[in-house]
Amino acid sequence: MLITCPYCGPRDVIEFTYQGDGNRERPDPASQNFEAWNAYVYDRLNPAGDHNEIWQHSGGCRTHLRVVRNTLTHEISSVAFVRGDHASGARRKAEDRS
Amino acid sequence: MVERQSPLEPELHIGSHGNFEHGIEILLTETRPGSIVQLAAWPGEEKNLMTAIRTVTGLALPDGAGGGLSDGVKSVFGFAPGKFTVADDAEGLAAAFAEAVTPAIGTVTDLSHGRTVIRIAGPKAEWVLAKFFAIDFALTAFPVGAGRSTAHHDVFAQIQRTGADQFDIYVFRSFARSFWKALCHASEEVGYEVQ
Amino acid sequence: MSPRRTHTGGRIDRLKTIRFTFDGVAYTGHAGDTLASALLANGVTLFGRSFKYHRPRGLLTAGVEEPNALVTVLKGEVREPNIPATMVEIHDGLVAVSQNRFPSLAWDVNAVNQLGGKILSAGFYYKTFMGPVFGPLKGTRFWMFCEHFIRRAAGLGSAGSAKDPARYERMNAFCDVLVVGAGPAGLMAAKAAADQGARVMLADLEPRFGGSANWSDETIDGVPAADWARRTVAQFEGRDNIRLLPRTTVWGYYDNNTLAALERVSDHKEQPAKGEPRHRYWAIRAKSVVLATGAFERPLVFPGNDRPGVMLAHAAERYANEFGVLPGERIALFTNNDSAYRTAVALKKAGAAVVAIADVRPELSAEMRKLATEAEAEIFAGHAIVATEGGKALSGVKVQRFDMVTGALSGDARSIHADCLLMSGGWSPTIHLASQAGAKAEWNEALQAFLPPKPTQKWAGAGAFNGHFRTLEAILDGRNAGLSAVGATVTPMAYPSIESLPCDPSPAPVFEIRAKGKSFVDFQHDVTADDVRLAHREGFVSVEHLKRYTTLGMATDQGKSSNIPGLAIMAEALGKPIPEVGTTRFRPPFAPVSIGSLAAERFGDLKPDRLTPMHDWHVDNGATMYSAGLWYRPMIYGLAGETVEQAYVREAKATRESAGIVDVSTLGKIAVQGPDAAAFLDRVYTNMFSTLAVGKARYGLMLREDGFAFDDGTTWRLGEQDFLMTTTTANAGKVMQHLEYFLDVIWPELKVHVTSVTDEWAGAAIGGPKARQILAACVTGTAVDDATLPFMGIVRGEIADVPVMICRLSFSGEMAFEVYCGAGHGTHVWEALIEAGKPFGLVAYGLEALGTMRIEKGHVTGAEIDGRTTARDLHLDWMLSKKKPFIGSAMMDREGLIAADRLELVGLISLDNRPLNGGAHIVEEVDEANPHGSIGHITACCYSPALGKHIALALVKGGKARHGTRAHVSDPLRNRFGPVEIVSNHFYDPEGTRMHG
Amino acid sequence: MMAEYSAFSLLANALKGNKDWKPAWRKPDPKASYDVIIIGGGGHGLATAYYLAKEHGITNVAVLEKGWLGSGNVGRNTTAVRSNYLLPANTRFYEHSMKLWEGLSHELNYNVMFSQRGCLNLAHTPAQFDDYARRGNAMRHLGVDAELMTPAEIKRLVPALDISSDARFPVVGGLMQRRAGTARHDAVAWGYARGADRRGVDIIENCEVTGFLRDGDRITGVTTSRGDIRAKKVAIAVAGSTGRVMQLAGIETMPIESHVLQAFVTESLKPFIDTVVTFGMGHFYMSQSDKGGLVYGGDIDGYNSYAQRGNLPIVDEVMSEMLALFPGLARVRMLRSWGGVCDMSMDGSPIITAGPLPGMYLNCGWCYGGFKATPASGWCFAWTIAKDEPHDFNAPFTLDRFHRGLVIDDKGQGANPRLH
Repeated sequence: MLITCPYCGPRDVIEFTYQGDGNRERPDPASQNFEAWNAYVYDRLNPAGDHNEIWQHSGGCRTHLRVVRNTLTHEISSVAFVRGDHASGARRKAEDRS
Repeated sequence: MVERQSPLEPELHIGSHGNFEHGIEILLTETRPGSIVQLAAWPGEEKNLMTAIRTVTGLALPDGAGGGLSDGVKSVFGFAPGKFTVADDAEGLAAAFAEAVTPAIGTVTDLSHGRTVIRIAGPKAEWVLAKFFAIDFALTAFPVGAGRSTAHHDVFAQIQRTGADQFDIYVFRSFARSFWKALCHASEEVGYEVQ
Repeated sequence: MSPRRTHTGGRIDRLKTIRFTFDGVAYTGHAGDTLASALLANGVTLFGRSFKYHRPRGLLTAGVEEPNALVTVLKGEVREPNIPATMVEIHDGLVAVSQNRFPSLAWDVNAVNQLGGKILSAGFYYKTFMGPVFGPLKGTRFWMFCEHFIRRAAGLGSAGSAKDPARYERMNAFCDVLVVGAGPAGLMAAKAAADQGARVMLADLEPRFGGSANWSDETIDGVPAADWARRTVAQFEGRDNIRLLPRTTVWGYYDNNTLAALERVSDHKEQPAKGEPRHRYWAIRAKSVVLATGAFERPLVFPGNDRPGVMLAHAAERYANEFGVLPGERIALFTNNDSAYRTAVALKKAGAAVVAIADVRPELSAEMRKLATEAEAEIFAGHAIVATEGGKALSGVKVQRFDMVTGALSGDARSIHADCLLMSGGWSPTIHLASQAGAKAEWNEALQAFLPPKPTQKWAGAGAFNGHFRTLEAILDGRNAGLSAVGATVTPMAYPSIESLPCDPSPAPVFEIRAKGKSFVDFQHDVTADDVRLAHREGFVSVEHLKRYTTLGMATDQGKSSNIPGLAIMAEALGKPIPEVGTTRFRPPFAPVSIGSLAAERFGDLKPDRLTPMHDWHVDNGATMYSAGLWYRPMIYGLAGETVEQAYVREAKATRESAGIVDVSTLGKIAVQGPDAAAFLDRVYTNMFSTLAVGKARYGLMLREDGFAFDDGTTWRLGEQDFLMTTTTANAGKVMQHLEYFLDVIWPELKVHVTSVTDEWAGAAIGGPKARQILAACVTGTAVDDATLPFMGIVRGEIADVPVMICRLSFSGEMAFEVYCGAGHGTHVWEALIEAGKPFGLVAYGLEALGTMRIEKGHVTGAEIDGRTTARDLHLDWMLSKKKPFIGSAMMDREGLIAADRLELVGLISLDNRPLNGGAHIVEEVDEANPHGSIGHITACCYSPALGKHIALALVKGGKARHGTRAHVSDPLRNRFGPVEIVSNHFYDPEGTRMHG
Repeated sequence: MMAEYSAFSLLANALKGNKDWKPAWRKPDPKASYDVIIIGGGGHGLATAYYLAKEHGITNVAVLEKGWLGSGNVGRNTTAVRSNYLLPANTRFYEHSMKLWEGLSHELNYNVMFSQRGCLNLAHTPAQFDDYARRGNAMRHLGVDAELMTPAEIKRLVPALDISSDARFPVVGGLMQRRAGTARHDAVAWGYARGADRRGVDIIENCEVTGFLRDGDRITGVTTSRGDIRAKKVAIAVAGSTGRVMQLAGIETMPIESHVLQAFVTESLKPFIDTVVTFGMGHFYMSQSDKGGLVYGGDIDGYNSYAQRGNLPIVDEVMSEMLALFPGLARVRMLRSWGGVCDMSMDGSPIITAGPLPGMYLNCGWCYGGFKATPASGWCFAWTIAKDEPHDFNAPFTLDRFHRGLVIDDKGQGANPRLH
């Protein structure tokens, strides 16, 4: 499997570390909403199909990437830096998957 | 000044090795630059950092990911967004950059001791490096001057192409001896010389 | 010249004689021979024994799909089992032996298994061996008793135990087009793509490129096809945009066009060149792939189809045309399609007598009749072979009238004398890689074969792979695929002129002749047509159940010749068309792959050694090194005759009495820099760092998001925006990733950079009552007195002309300092400290003494911060700031994390003065016979020189509340039971007076 | 009623040309309703059906399998059976499973070939040896067999192992569970299927669940590719497909990620390794089957996947670790590899519980340890379904334990499924 790092170009999956479901929202640090905290720490979207997920290019530039990857075929349809995606709304991408 | 100890020392055997009777196709050296620094810009400050690099080193970085160049004494290349490695035969880069890179631009981290630079040169340099790293070493994909961050299992490496047949590999000092031995081993097939 | 060798023809070099042995018998062959062709030329017909019944077997094929002729190749002590003789190129000194037979290939006692016949039918072992319900053989014992004997008989070749001296290596490759298969289609694809300037790789598992051109006896553009192939390849040599990989099996098609290939670099040589690998493992990232992998011929299923001397038709053609070997002198053929007629002509030409062609089809084309006449063969149209005769070699066949619609046999069987029977059951395209790439094959009724699926990755097919069996089609296909692979326009080409024999590619839909006797479907595993029907009867009808129940297709050839016949027999039993029964998905590898090649450069070098700057000093000064993760660290610096315990006790004692020095360079060190560094650390650590003054250090604790303890260490504030964080050695990488994750994903607004500087700094911790004096004796440029360097203070100075950074902090509990300098100066400074310490009795100490002193102090490490403990469990709750949120703060008070029965950190003192063991459990009441009631366990233990006692740290339920009470260690594994007192984990100098001086 | 299997029946049938064998289980069409529907015709689902019928007399049960029976992980694992866990909740549960394994062939009248050839965990540093001692002692305090072995004892048991002291990761000792072993994986599915079928359970293959029938919150049945089927209770035992099936019930997120795990087998070799061996400085485990193939595996690929196919990095890693332990095997050849989809939970331990919706029962979170759990999983799940409350053995394996902080984290890795 190859992931095309926006900085380094296409690289073998061996250079990357999977950081899981990219749809999770970390509650405000001071939040006392335990349901939200629990959901953030423990609950994952686990779709059969396109999945919005976070990978670190740990064996390369070490940036974190938001990758949309199909869990049935491993086909990757988009890769972008996580940093800076708050504004673009990429975080919600997988929720439109229906 | 007290001389720095090379981590390779006991395994650095000057001379020709491996299948060299058919010709030497690899040269291996430790370049031992006097200083190595890592520079990192805050978002939006990349251009200012590149300007600072030019001010200090005289090297004008090309735009683009992994861009870099070397004048044979000083070398610079990008290895991550807004991040650059700079090396100089002379010591003192960190101090020089501490002036030029203001806190508003980014940070300077001295890695002069922390990274070991191994130079591999010769017609089979791409061939030998391909045994370790899953990146495309063809000149078209990896032009002279450019830098790459990659890894061979546990060993992180930044690689700068400093010639058509020449690469400088920056590895963590603690891994350098192990990596050096592996590199020598892998070069035996084509014959190599340690200088 | 051996009896079966033809005088001319073939691609062997008759002038080069090669000597080798098989089962201890010396033979000769020629350069270009495989072990199979050379032995065949020597008249050998018996090559192996089957797996279950140990039936005698000969060569079925001439290639990678060979199920029968498996041998072990010996290189001295080193064994390479289960290699098809068809894939071994002979070289001088080659030693091969047959396998799975005792005492010899010709006389094998296990052939008695054949008498078991119908009892040993598919799945028999599921139905028996359960044994008695009670008595000494109840439970699993009876089965294990039987299994003992089953295992004695099991297995093909033997693995060796000697370490392979060969070298293996990996090669990462990138290309525009990878062409798999160098037959006419592959050669054309490679040429077309390379002519466009693309970077091309061309791989073929055979030593010679050319594929069928090497044996087809056709001409292309007026020259023999073999010469055409040779000429085409010659054009490639010397071009720098095309890499030729002969002897290279592309065995895996992984995601994003990543393909794996095995190049057998030096197996065919007597000795590899210096540094030359035996196998090279190519990991190829191809922008586009052309699959020109050809097709496999299928056997027919009929009684006696496994007798040595029964062979696939095209294999015989290969032996004759490519190797100059006749597989027999009187040859019969049995076919359901036209391709066998070409074989008949070829063998006739090569000098054999073709005595009969049995064809299941009642009507034959005039063209085929003409070819039969040319071969001087008697034609039996509408007939089938119903039996074979002979012992370990074929002596004759029986042919009988056959109705291909009903499958019925009629009339009398006629015996025909023959020493070789060639069969052809049609052709199956080699679609394995396409299937691996992730799509389902499609059945083609006309060809009676599965054709490649629609690509789900970037590949295109060409030639027989596509079901296009004619050479002309292959050439056109190949060129088109090569051009489209590089995105070039496919322009029309002048058709090459090809002279070939006529051949209709559609076979008759006949796979099995049902007659009395064992008809083999999977030759190696001895799966018969009756076994397939038994599976059907018992409901194992899905293709996967068929495979698993009968083991059909599970042998070393992975069903390359047996899958389709097996499927066809099941389909018939079910009364369904073949595609409705399904086909199993092919998985990597296409053909077996040496494990050495996959380990590649890591064979014998699994992990790199990670060495501290002072490593060589430690080794030179008698240290026993301890592997900690990838690092090597001194365990003890033993003196002659000392035990480990004596050494660490001496080292720890000396440290507490005068001074000791230990290498702490392995601690993770992370530069945390930027205007928001302090704020960031406040979020990362449970305690405050923004309040830390420049020039001071602080001990910090991190939690995971889920509220459990994660890591600890000191962080030094070197400047307003500049921190040096230290982590435990084991967690350095994890902490780094943790920090990067939060900065990149969660708090991108923070202006903080983190950089691993572990390797930049050499670290030495020097502690003990004399430590300060030693520093004072060698440090210049700064004072080290209490006022200049208070507890947790940092100063900069020089030691032996090298700049150093000194922080006064203590892990040992003594007055102690960590001295950091540039790693390249590590040994220099270390030696200067040793030298300065000599008058003060300074000793170097290792991990054991370090551990001892930390146990005495009750400090925690990875044994206690084990991913399941909380700050409270470890009595570190004083570090949980209430003034700010931090990572883990929201989750750390959940019910499970504050439950009363959690394990808490305590100290233990052995009350029987005997050593304690790590991993021993703690109980309230000892029950040696039936240990139970564990209330916790020992995490670390030692003999404490400071206390003169055996002590331990432990995690115990109720923890603190038990201080002062008695309990027992219960260590049934080592039979160590005895009383302990539960005490505070702070055994030694709990007030810290020593380290504060 | 189908005939008993025995040496006698084999002989009798052989004499009749093996013409009289009957299907191992029927192929019924689904009925309109059942007392219990079990989604998932894998080992756990079939075992659940079997124990529902046998232990609780509930026989009006259907097992729905979307493909062929046993097509999930029961037919894709490396067949190791052991109960050598660290934490008491796991040890108790897996030991219960071990005890069921020990009688399973008899109980099912089907030889599942459970062979107690032992499982040896190698330790490579003194600290790791202490860790294993802690684990072994934990087992011993719960009545489970465990022993420590010295390198010399290990060498005698597994001569092919490299125990030299100059190895990169020398063997300093090992933890042995002698009662551990291997079983024939497919036979477990087939044996339970036949056993359940003989007690009246309908096993329905090629029947994919496409949705749930509901009455408000309550689950009242399922819609399938073979029509709607109603049931008083719907139990889910679909392992790697848990996320998919729960989404059909409207539950979008779970403390589960589906990951791909690869496994490998070599060509058949004369048996020379008689025990299960695991490597302590990485992730590698191996045994040798009765056919002679070395069966082995390592880590999961480490990303969400339902593809039943993995990638090369793990292949390379597993083979490298294999040769670090067994340097004599470089010329042995890997014959086949495959991938299974594992339901990785947030603490590495399973979930067997009633709920989370009324009328629903959930069994998942097996990570890659589900095969050895098959009997106890079915046994406990059947108990929970029949009685609407967990047995003591599965009481800790709730779904809400994550939120409550009552995690059972044998590896101590926290909510990071990739690392369990």
